Amino acid sequence: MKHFFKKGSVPFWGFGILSGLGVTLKNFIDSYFKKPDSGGVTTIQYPEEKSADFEAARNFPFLVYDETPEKPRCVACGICERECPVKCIHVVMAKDEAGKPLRKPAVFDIDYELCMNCGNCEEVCPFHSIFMDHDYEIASYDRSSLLRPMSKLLKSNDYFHKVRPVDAGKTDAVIRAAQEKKAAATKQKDSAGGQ
Amino acid sequence: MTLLDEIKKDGEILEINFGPQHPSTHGVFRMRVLLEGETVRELKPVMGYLHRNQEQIAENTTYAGIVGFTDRMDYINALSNNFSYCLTAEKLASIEVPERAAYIRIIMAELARLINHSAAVGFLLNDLGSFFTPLLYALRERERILDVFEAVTGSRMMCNYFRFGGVKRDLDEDSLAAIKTIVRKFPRFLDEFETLLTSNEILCMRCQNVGVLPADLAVNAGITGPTLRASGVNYDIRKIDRYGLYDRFDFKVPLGKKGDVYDRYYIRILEMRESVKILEQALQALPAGDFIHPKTAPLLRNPRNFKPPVGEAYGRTESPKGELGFYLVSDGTPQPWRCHVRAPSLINLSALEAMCLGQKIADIMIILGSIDIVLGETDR
Amino acid sequence: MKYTENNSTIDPSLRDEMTKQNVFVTTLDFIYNWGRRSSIWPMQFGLACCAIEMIAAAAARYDIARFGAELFRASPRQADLMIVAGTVTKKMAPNVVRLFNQMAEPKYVIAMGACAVSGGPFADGYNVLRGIDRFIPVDVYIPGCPPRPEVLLHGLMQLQKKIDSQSIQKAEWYQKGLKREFPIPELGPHGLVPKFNPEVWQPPETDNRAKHYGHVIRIGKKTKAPNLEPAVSAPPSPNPSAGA
Amino acid sequence: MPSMINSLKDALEKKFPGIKLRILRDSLLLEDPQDLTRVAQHVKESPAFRLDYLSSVTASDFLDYLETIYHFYSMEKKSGPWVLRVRVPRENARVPSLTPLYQSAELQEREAYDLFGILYEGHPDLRRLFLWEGFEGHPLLKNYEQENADTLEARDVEWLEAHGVKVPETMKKNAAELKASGKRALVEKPTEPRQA
Repeated sequence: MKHFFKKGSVPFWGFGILSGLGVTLKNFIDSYFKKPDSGGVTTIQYPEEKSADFEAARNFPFLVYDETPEKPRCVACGICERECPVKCIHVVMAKDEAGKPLRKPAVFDIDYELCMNCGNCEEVCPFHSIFMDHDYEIASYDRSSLLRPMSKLLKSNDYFHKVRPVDAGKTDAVIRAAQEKKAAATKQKDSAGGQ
Repeated sequence: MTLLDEIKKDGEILEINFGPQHPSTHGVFRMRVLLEGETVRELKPVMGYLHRNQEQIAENTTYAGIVGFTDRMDYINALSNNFSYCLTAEKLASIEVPERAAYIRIIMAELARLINHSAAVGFLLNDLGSFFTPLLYALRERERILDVFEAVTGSRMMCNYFRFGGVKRDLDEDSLAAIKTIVRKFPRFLDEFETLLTSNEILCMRCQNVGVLPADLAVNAGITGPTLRASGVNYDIRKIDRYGLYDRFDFKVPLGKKGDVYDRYYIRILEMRESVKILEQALQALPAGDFIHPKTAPLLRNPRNFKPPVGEAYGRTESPKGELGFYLVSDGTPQPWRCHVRAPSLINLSALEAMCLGQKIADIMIILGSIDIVLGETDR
Repeated sequence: MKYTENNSTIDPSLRDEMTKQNVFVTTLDFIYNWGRRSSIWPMQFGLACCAIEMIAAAAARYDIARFGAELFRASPRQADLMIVAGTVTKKMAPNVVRLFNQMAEPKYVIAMGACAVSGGPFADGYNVLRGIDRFIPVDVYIPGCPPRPEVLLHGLMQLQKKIDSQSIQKAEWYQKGLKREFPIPELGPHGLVPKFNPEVWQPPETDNRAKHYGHVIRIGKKTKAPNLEPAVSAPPSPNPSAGA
Repeated sequence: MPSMINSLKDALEKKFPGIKLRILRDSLLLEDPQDLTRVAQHVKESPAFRLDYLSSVTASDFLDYLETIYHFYSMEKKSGPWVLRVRVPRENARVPSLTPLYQSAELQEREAYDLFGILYEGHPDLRRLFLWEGFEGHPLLKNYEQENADTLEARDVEWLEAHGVKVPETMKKNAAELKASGKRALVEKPTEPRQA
């Protein structure tokens, strides 16, 4: 353990400070010639150049719809609402005029001002309908614009492919497999029913 | 008649409030200090300015939801909080962790230790007056590690990555390669950091023999972590409890001699070197296999039916600040009955007054910086 | 500070025409706002996790110095922007409002992070203020927990857009009788007295979260205590206080 | 683990003949809280245990009684957690303080007093740790009534008017009604049942 100037440790009194200045000088010179990850300037010029966008990054949730915004994947089951630790999701199932519940949300709003970006809703959704987005430029002047209604949350599946290609591919595969299994089951039931 | 009345009589002593809004108290921590001229006569810490009632919220959230809240306790390295909490929950429900998951946990926990120690040294140097230069070097390294955290866990600081029985996602190839380059380059950064700081005369003059913490007081006051080992007591929970396959790696536990601020600074540099050794061994021997125990994998999809049996469990790990313990009492429902956190930052402060008595006013900041507290964990 | 639209009186086509002949026409407002916008000094005011992201924004990679805001002034007298970065607890709220009152006009507030905007993940606790805009006016809200450094820079650019839009004639801080002193709440027996400042913030009419969830932390929800007695019942010594 | 706690129980019964102890899973319950200082003193000095490190002091509320749980470790012998528990009735919760023996208990006992209301006798300065002096009630108890932060009460309206802040009529009327009915604006259950 280097202690209070054991004679051999420091040749002359100012040597420690000089070697420190040497380090800062080296860094100063490196910053002009070296590449960013080996000692060069690592600054990201934010508005023009954005930092690397990682696949798994999670900012705020959004809802996915396949063809038209009127038919989202979400069936308003409310599991994400129960699992959200912060309770910032509010789901009301749609009912047609006869009062029979439709498998579609009438109201689905997420409170972006409370959301803590934990991603639990994406994990627990059994219908692959809510995912974490990468878009983070949502600072606003008034608080009420942060309470996002369903119309603002719905984004298309190809936006999901653009933002998170690998995960989107996996979810599509899972959904296609489920549909084939259901189609095979119904066909098998029809054929059984048909005999 | 108390010290204060005595003081008011001859008017020699001044009462000063450090905080809660002070440039160098690492957050909203307040110290009521009685000063006679420049030397400290009495120091009373005042806390609670960041008491975010995490234990009340933990009693009303499911076990899996609490993992998200543990990130916010010691917000400089979220992963060691997850590690300690998941260890306790696994002890409560007796869940085992497969090998690959244990290795991934150790890799992420040691990366978090690198971030914490380099940032702690950077903030300590900020208090010493070398404004922002060493901290900028430390934060440059931290950004590289945060990129790996974001690629693997999804968020830079609030990772929410550990689950009961393993981790949420596997470590894919390119993030593994990124970790390897970080671990390969880190010793060079440490050498540069040491030549910049360790034999710097100003640092030696200001930090040696300041804020000495004797070993017996450290043990009696429950100090743990680098602050305790700087006073020469060999107590590292990774070696004692041998939790999470830590016994497979050989690493030394550096010890200090005098227990002053310089030892506490230098011990963090040595611990970073040990962590790099652990990371090298862990990266070589990373086995294949599943990243979460198949029995608890369905819990990822519906955490609500994780109902541990009635009982209590106390699990602790070696977080970079000291012994971080969780005490869980479960009553069979998805929400715990009681979730108490044994916060190293809070208990390391019980010796703060003993260390600061008789020191100069400028040294209080360094002593506080050398203990390395985070207010999210102190006030919970 | 309200968002006042400032349409400069010069029509743009004439201005572009003149810039071709190297004649630069500008308005006093433009220079005045350009000066204030490009050197807005934040106050060193970190509360919790968002403060670490604010420091990371001030560090080398996401450099806040490119926006002229890298000089974190320690005292409120010399700062003109207060970034409330972190959870404002009820015990800390009087200090935050006092610091805001001590800042010199024109002053701006950025509520950085879910906790400063609305209490965030800890909104249901007994010691957390549900958003700093209950006591002081906030100019830019930045959601996120914690918001990445780029989001803070984006919020700063939004604030700069707001500063650009202000004009000297309509500037609030030059009007006579400007009352910008907000009353400092006191620590009462169960929380802050007053709970919020009605002039600055009114509770919304439809609060789905309260109506739908009530309060996540409900009183007397659990009525049976866990019985930690050992499963194999040891000789039950007569113990009146043992649980049921 | 159980064998470890049994050895502690036998050692203590041998040292203090009349003491009433009970094994609870893998912790040791001291029936009479006043024995705590004797037991802690003995456990700290006796060469067999040398428990010189009190890791954590936890208080918790089990509806019929309040409980304080102590986790001891020995840094010398590197031996695992020895858990002692003490139960006290809710009305006058008094537990002897361990701060004279272990300085690590000082802040934790202040926190337990602050959040649960257990008085630790012999503590050098038992003040609230996290909340402020004028706070009434102990928030982590299971029957704590938390204030509703969205409705103004009579006390707030008076304060606001004293400081020259204009309070809208509806809030003033609600505050007056609340004061008339003598209730406090508390946190309630959800008004609308949650479907789905």
